Amino acid sequence: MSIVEETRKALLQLFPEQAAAEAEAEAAADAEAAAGAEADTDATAEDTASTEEAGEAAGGEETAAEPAAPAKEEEPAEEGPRENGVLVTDHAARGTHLDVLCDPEQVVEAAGIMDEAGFFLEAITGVDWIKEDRMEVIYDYNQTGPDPCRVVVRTFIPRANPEIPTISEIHPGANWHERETHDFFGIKFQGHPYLEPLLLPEDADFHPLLKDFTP
Amino acid sequence: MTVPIQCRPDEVFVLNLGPQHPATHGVLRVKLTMDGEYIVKAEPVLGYIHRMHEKMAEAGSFAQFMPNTARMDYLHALAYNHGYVLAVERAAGIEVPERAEYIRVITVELNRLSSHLLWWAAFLLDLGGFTPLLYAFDDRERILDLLERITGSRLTYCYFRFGGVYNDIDDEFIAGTRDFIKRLRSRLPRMYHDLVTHNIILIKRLKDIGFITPEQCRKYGATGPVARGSGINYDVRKNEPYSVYPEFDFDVPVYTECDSMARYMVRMDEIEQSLRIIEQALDKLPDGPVKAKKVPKILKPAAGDYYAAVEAARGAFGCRLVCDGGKSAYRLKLRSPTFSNLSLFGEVAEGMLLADALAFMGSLDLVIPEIDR
Amino acid sequence: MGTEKVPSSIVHFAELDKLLNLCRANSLWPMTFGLACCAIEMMCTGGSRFDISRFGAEVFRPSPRQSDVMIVAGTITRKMEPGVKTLYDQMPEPKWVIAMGNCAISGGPFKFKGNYNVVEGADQFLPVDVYIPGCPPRPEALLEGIMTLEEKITGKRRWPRRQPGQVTG
Amino acid sequence: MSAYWNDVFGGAKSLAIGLSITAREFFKPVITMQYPWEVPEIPERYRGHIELVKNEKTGKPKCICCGMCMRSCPSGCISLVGKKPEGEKKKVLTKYELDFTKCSLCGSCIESCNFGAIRFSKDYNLASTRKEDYVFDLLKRLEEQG
Repeated sequence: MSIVEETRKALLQLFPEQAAAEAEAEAAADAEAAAGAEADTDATAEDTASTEEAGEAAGGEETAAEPAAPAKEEEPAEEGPRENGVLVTDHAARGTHLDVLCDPEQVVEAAGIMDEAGFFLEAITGVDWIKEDRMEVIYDYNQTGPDPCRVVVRTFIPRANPEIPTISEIHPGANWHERETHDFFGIKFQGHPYLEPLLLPEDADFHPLLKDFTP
Repeated sequence: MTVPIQCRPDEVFVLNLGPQHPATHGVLRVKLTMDGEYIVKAEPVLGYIHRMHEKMAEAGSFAQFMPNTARMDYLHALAYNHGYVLAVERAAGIEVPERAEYIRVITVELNRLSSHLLWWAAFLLDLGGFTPLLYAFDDRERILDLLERITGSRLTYCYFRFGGVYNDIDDEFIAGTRDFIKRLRSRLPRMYHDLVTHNIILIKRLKDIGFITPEQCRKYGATGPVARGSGINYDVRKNEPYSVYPEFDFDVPVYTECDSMARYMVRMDEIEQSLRIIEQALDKLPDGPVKAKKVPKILKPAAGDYYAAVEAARGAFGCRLVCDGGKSAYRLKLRSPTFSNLSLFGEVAEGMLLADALAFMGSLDLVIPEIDR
Repeated sequence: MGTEKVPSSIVHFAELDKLLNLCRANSLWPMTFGLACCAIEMMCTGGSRFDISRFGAEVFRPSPRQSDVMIVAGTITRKMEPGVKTLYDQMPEPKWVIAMGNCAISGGPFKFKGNYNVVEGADQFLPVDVYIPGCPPRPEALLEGIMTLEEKITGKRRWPRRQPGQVTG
Repeated sequence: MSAYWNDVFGGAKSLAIGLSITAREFFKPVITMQYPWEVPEIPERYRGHIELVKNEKTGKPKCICCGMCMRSCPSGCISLVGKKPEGEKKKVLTKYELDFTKCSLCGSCIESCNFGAIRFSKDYNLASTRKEDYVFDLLKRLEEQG
């Protein structure tokens, strides 16, 4: 099992509904495969691959396009609000392998899962979606194994009251990233040990990367 | 080497290192709580050269942000050019001609050499050796001459373009690069290693100083030579290949000693590997255009977010580009390697002697404008 | 802390002043004060190819108390501004300031509409004597700047003059 | 005790090697460029500030005042004015001002120009005591170049 698949399985702990749906679909597909093609035992590897794909399709998610597929094809956000869950993305087009959307409360759990899987935190980013009146917080995870696997965990918080639990206890490196994000967007990381301006002057009370910021 | 702190809490004092201090390589400030000569707590204070790059990305068009990328890590500017260009090309779906990719690799690796040479010079200056600076700058100037010939600037290159490079390389550049490779190859063992690497004073100052465990590297997200000096075999060029790096045969130097000497050795070995890459790239250099056809003047990538990472001289540099379908980036997050590398300084420096902590800081290879962005 | 006032003497010895200025102009000790990109070109100027010591200015001092000229090489941010000012105030009289690079002259490329953190030029709070434009300027430009400063101090130029962009001769 | 002597011998060896390298380098040719007497070799593509290019036939600048350079500049260094003289179809450049103190020498303006009307100059050694010297009137400069 590749690292992407392993990590996906681990992250599915966060989303019991998606996991259940997938397990169900997989079981159904397995049964079908068992009934259909008993003759050729060599093709099992291929079969499991196809069942996985079928499972994801049944889970209401899109699978990764072929690496050679045109770049701007799969963008589920276009069709409507995306539901929480794990999504396999095309690395050639997106630069990431797995894309997780979760509730703000779940980021700590997600960080724990990533930590156990041996990932490190690359960056934390905020995005100010002023039109939708919300903010996005993006966590980039990466690992140092021989095969690439980049995971992005994202969550949305209301713009009026941007609060999110800190993950700096799990990943100490997140301490500075969270301070920086607080500088730029005013996102309050609850439980952060020292949420003081990092890049801006000590007495700064403005958040320059907000879209409605004027100097 | 950690020494337990034995003094009473009221005997510690706060020492302010920087923002103007010769050892901090710029305007980094470190608030040190000291027990005599031993560091009890070290807290880096950043932001003295925060230049609003991320805000500027939102203000102008994609092409207008190009000069900024060279001014983050001015020592390895072309890698930052490359990272940004990769992210935008990924977003806009631009294919790059092969010759342009080769030219990118050649120039990026040359730039990496110049960056490592400058680090070498500045690091030894921190440790008290002035002569190496003069030797290293001699070689570095030759690289800058080559790059200036091609890109037109000596330091803050703005050479890459979406879908290619600004202009083609010429035969004189190729000949000059080959000469330079020969020269540096002969100078590396006889000058750099004999004079400095095997010098007993250097070994005594760096061995077992600044011990970073692999676990610490992972927890803080350290990459580049810092991680490779701690036994983590991670190099974006190998692990997540981009451009034409898979075409080349090169090794990733990894040392498991985890101390400052290991980081020093990683960088010295990387110089040799970069030379190898340049040599192979020059041999394989294909003919063809250096710019993709039909790159629109005004790019409007589809909404969504895109990530691209490159291996800069200091570690993995990543660009997270969030587009909303407009002419400029909706949000551009620049993941700079030394930001993460420096964040472990506080933990590692605890219990160190101040003089050793400065040697350790030098071995992290800090470029402050890249930390602050 | 303000700029210290040097009382002007009642009697001036013109020839002595000239001699003093000549000494000063040929031993300008700069302060090691690298802010950003231009600092690397400043290091190059101190390196073997350009060799700033031919002008008596190679003694980069880490302490402001020991230096005559402050080469502001790089972008000054709002957070750094008080620090730069303090350093300047600590320098003994007579003192000079060279603004090296576009950022130190006017904020350079960082002078844009949404600017919230960059001071638009060192001359906003320091008396700048010599401006060296470029992004970053070539080391020759810094040498030229030091010669210009010498000229300003002594009133005459000791070195041959090169026109901007003169490539032969 | 043996460690002590090892250090002493190691130190002596390092010293000897260092001195021999220094001695070897001592007899090599000097690499310092004597700047004010010698001028550097400025490469063809060197990026100084921009300047206007003359149309060899007419002796006038090639610029047609489209303003593309002005729009593509990331820092807004360029301001140009073109006027339409009476009875003529094309605009004539009357003022081309470059605020070099904001320029980052990225080359966007030159790339955006479809007429080859601007190029990089080779002014590598600018220094002055006045900041205003770097707001160039490029039209005047072109006239002075003759």
